[in-house]
Amino acid sequence: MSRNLEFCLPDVGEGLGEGEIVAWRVGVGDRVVRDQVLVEVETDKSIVELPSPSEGVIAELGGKPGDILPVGAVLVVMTVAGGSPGTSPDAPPQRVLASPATRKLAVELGVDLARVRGSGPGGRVRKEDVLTAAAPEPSPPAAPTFSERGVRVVPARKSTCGEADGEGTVERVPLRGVRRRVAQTMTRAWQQIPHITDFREVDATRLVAARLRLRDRLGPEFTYLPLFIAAVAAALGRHRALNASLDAEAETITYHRGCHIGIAIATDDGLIVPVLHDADRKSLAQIAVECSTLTQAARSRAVTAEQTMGGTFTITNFGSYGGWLGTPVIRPPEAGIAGFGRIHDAVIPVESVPAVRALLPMVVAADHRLVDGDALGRFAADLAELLADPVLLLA
Amino acid sequence: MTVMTMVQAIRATLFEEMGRDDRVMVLGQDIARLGGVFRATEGLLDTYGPERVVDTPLAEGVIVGSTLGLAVAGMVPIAEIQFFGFAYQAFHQIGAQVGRFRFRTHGRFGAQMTIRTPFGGGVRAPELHSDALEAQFVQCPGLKVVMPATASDAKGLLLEAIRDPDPVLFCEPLRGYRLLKDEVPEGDYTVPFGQLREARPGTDMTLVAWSAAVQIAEQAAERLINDGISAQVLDLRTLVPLDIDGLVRAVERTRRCVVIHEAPLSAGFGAEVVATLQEEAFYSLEAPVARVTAPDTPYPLAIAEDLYLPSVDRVVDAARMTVKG
Amino acid sequence: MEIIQFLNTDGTLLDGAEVRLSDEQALAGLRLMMLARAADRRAMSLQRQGRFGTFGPVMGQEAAFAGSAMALDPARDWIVPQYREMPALLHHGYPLECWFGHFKGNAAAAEIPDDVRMFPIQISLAVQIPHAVGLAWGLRLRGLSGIVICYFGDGASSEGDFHEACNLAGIVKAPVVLFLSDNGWAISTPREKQTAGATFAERGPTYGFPGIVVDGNDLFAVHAVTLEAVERARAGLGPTLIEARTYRMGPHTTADDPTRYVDPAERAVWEARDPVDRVQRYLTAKGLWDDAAEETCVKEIATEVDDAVEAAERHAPPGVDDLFEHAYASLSPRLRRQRDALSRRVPS
Amino acid sequence: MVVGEVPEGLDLLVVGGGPGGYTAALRAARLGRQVTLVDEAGAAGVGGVCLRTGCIPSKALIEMAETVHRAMAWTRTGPVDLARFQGFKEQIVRQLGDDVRRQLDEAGVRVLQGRFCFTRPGQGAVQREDGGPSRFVEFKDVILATGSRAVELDALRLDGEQVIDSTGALALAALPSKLAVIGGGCVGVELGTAFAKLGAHVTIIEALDRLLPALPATVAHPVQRRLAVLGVEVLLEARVSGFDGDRLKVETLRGLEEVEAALVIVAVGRRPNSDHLGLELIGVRPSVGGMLDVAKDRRIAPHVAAIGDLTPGPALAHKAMAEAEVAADALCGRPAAFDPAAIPAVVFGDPEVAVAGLSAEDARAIGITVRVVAMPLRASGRAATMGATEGFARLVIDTGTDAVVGAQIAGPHAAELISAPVLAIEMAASPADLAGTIHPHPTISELLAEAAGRP
Repeated sequence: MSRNLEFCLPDVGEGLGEGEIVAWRVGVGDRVVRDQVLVEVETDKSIVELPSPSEGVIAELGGKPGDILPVGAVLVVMTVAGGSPGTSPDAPPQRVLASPATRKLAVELGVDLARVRGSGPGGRVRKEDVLTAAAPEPSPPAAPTFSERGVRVVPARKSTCGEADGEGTVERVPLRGVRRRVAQTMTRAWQQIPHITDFREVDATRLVAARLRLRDRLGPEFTYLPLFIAAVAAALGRHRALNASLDAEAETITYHRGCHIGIAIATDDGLIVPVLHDADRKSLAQIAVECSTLTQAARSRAVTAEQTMGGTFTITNFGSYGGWLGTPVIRPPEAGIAGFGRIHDAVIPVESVPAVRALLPMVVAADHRLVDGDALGRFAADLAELLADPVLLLA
Repeated sequence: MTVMTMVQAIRATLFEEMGRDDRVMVLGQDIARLGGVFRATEGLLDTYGPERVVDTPLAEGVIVGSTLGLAVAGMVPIAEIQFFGFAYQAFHQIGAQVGRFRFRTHGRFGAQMTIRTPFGGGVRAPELHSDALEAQFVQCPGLKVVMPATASDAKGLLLEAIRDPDPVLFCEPLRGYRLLKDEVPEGDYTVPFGQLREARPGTDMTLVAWSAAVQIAEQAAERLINDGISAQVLDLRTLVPLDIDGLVRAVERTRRCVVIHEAPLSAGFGAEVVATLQEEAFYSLEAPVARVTAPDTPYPLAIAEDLYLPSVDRVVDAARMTVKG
Repeated sequence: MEIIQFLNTDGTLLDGAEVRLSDEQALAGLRLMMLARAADRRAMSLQRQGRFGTFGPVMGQEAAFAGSAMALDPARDWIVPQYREMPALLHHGYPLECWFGHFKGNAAAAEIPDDVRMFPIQISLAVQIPHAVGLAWGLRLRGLSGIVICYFGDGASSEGDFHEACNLAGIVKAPVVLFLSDNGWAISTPREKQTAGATFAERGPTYGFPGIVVDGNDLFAVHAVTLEAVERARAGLGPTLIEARTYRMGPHTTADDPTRYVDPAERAVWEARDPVDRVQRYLTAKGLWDDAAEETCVKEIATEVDDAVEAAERHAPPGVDDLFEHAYASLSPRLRRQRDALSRRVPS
Repeated sequence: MVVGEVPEGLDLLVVGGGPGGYTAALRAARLGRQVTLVDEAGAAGVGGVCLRTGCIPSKALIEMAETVHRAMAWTRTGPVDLARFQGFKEQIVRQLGDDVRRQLDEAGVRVLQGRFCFTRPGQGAVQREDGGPSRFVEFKDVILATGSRAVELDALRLDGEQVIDSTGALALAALPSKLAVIGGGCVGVELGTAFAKLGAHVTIIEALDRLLPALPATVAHPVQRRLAVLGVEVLLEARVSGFDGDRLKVETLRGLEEVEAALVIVAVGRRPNSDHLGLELIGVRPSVGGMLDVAKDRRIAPHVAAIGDLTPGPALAHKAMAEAEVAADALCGRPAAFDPAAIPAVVFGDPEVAVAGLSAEDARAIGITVRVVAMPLRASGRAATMGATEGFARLVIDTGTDAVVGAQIAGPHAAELISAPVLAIEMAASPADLAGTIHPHPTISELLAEAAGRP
């Protein structure tokens, strides 16, 4: 006797409502064993592989790659306990039916054609089938974060956006995943938030010295970022208007007690902003350790949902890619964002005498609905002072 | 700027300088009619004639010894020792005579002369061709020891050497003669002695090398990126005079250092670099300065030289140890 | 191979002797030899008092060096010496006080004057022969008419550099006179143990140039033979190897004890061939020399030697700067640092 | 250089100037690499066996023989002037060679003369023909395309006069009255047919039990029948044991036979030129036959690719050229794989035959259920006008997927016609696709559509 088992899309993140089918790892008729990966699903936070709950044969797939399914929707129907007709394991390997151009594309994208279900007549694999099946890189999973739910987090696939290979053709891909999320958030921010921005350059000579000293103590990986976070957290403590959020519809302002600093991190798939919680209550050493963990997790797309939530203010570091200054966009519902450029030597007057000093370019943007120009200026001045003389962080 | 191989750059430099100054002459074994066994002097005979481009008998001692006499007579001679390993046969002249001639005459005579020689191994040469003897000549006061690693430096340093009032031992990385290519400035281009070159910037550590080993260091630095290590590569360019300040400044910044050379470990010039760093930069060092060198054994027959010479792998290992402990 | 000799030990000329020195030149030659002998004795005495360093006396070989140097034109010709050729250097213009200065160990006192064409005294045997060949070759390349005489001994002829240099000299036809003074000894090694050949000069033709044997204690013969070689060189005919047969009457150096190996009988033979006596007899016979002349000469020479010693000793002793000043044309930062560090330790 | 291996720095080295080599060189140059091509014959060697002594000259001979043969059907003509033919052939070879040399020159490919061998990974020596000192090179990547050479028989050494190889056969200045061809493969059949058409008495001696053993038996049959019509004697399962200048001694199943022959052409197969490459110094060991095992992207070591006759598969120029593109792409860091569904093979015999993809036997052997549809050449009006009757067009169709998986054609211009089925196989076309494609009339190509339309 056999019965049908429906496997529904689980909630793979904290309160996430939907998931996008990235690629099927199985096709109808395939025999699968328990814990064999069935499908890759991308959420706003990451790409996860969903394993089979049981041994059986796939009877039906709940969607095509690129489809977005709500949590709870049927993902796979499988026939369990009793078997069903499937491909015999001894069947000779048969040539995949696909045109040379399609086969070449599969090689270029690293897709194993044998594992792609063709949508053409008689199962002929088309170019589109290969594009949707463009597989993730076969590297081992970073950490079994959701193991209790049978969910594994894997590194993200390479983006297939942009020019195909310089041969002149344009390739169109659907807006999905992190990129879609970034697009939505930034559109909202730029349309709704009236930005005001304060630019300044801070004499960072002491900051540079402090970092060198701290590096000796805390290890060679110690960067400026923990110092920026500590300084921002300290400044926010004195300027609560910047550590706030606005609900325009409800016409309420929320002032946050804790300083939860988002750190903008560029990944291959788009911007990810893990949050360092309670930055105002942590030591530099703690901040440094957490920073490093969060950064690495973001880069490998192993950030947990929880780690990206609850930010009250964001820091972005243009300096890490050599930039001087830029105009950062506030992440709603936060009230502000600070950006830091590359520290560089410059000749500036010091007590009317030209001197070579290290300069840190700094920018702070605020939501003008909550923060006025002078309030922003005072916050920026405080922040600049803390960075110019990091000893004050001890105060 | 023209892209040239090292041997082309050397040939062009000799050609240009002989055209500029008719006191300049070249002498050595097989350098005139054959154009040198590496063709570094090819074409000179046709243009400058047999008086200034001279095939000498096979005798390193008299090649160097007569060159000293030629210099005192007012010529600007450039002698070629066919392989550095044969310099042993001229050691008494280079070490005891040429270098100290100015000193011995209390400044009355200098010896404005250059001894060019291919340097280093890695080309499956027969026995005794490939010995890296540079440290032995560094111990000969009065002599300058110059070791270019790129074609453009070969030009700039060779021109400087020819014009230097003191004798210069000019060691050319043999393996790089046709391998190393880069843009060589045209015209009267000199590189001053005693100024090292940052062959590659880096922040986490410094690889110090000269001559052919610079390329090894650069390849190692490239590989170290995979370990997240940003390695600076310094090309010392001249061992005498040594750019102490440049060396010390660099290592004070990166705090870690590995020295690479083809010569055997003990009392190699790497020992001098290490000693200098511990004298001048001791309090900046985060780790012991490491050396990647040949072992204290004779240079082997051809096939074994890959085991003997410093390799990229060995440099990478040493660098990792230095950075990560 | 015949040995060229003009002057008998009794001061008479042999048949066919072609003396090319005038009477005045012969007198000057005699005075030069006597000066050298006096300076030698004085230097020996000073060395025994600890006021002089180790040096090699020329006693017995004066004619070889005086006669050959008198064939040169100091205004254009060069001497590349070994270390025993004091009369040649004095004749060429090197002041006696500088000679003393060198063996006193003070480089500043030994500095070769600008108008004296000579290489410094060479302690390493035979290494100067390649220098001399290169120098001669270079003079020709530069279009100058000067030639080079290179002095070395029977011992140096065993060095590789002798062979390498002769070989190159022959090939490039260098205007050089290779003057081998065979004084019988290399320290304690007798001539028979330096070569099994009958002469050294016979090697010349194997390199493509003439070799001549001359009585090294015969001022006139040495001078004539050298003059011919100089003329050959100046005419572009290339090198000549001259073997001057002479005898070292003193020790190898002041540190040597020749009684341990020299046979007194052999020495006595050579004493009879003394180069100075011979010329004195020749000039006496010509009526150009007598006891009075000798007395005057000896007095003059004594004063000259005293003055030279005094001048050599007057030179300030070297300081730390002297170690560095002429090591290179200009000092590198590293050498400046070494000099400064050393200066702080050694008060000037 | 007198001593030592002072290397010259190169970027990408291609060894061998044949179709595979020059295609790889051009492709890599187009991808921005500094390419150096080394060939034993230098610039003169560009084009390789194919252009200089193989495909192209033999096609010229076959074409000429066919023209003569057809003319003789209408009018008696005198003996053929082979010397004049040689001039014609040389002109073609020179012109085509010049064309490739110009392309290489324009692409900035430097061509060196010499025989390449590895001295260690990433380095090699280029030996001069005259025994002069080698040039040493160090390179980032290398593509090996040294091709293959004709196998010689122990019992019959080439003497260049009476015993020659195919190269010698194509250079003949006079036609012998009686000649023997040893080897009934593609080369033997082509040469035997051509010389027979020129009027020589030809005997083909093959060791196996049929002609063209590398091709499906279906296509061998019409060829064998036509050879009989042309008066060519074919000895199968026969081995040559000696030659006395007039007679070949041949061992057959019947016993020892003698074959009269003034000239013997040896065409018994080819062997990869993988010896003398110094492969052991880079840790690569060829298989027993000298073949090099390659990955899908043609690599045999991290920076070393091999293509063409050095590697498994048919020794065909077009295979080498297709592999060349893959190898160049792979060594230039692009994802690439050599993965054809069909490599066509053609024999310019009489009739001309061409095959691609799977034969029915091949397909069944690997468990694919197929049906075969065929049309005889006699059904073609165009073939009738050409006086050609011996031949057919066959398609092999996978019944499971309804896709064309193989084709065999015999008849005039079969080599040209095979491209349509090759495209169909590559595109996984169904027979309905072929049948529904309008073919011009009157042509032999119609047979393909008609065959495809059969149930």
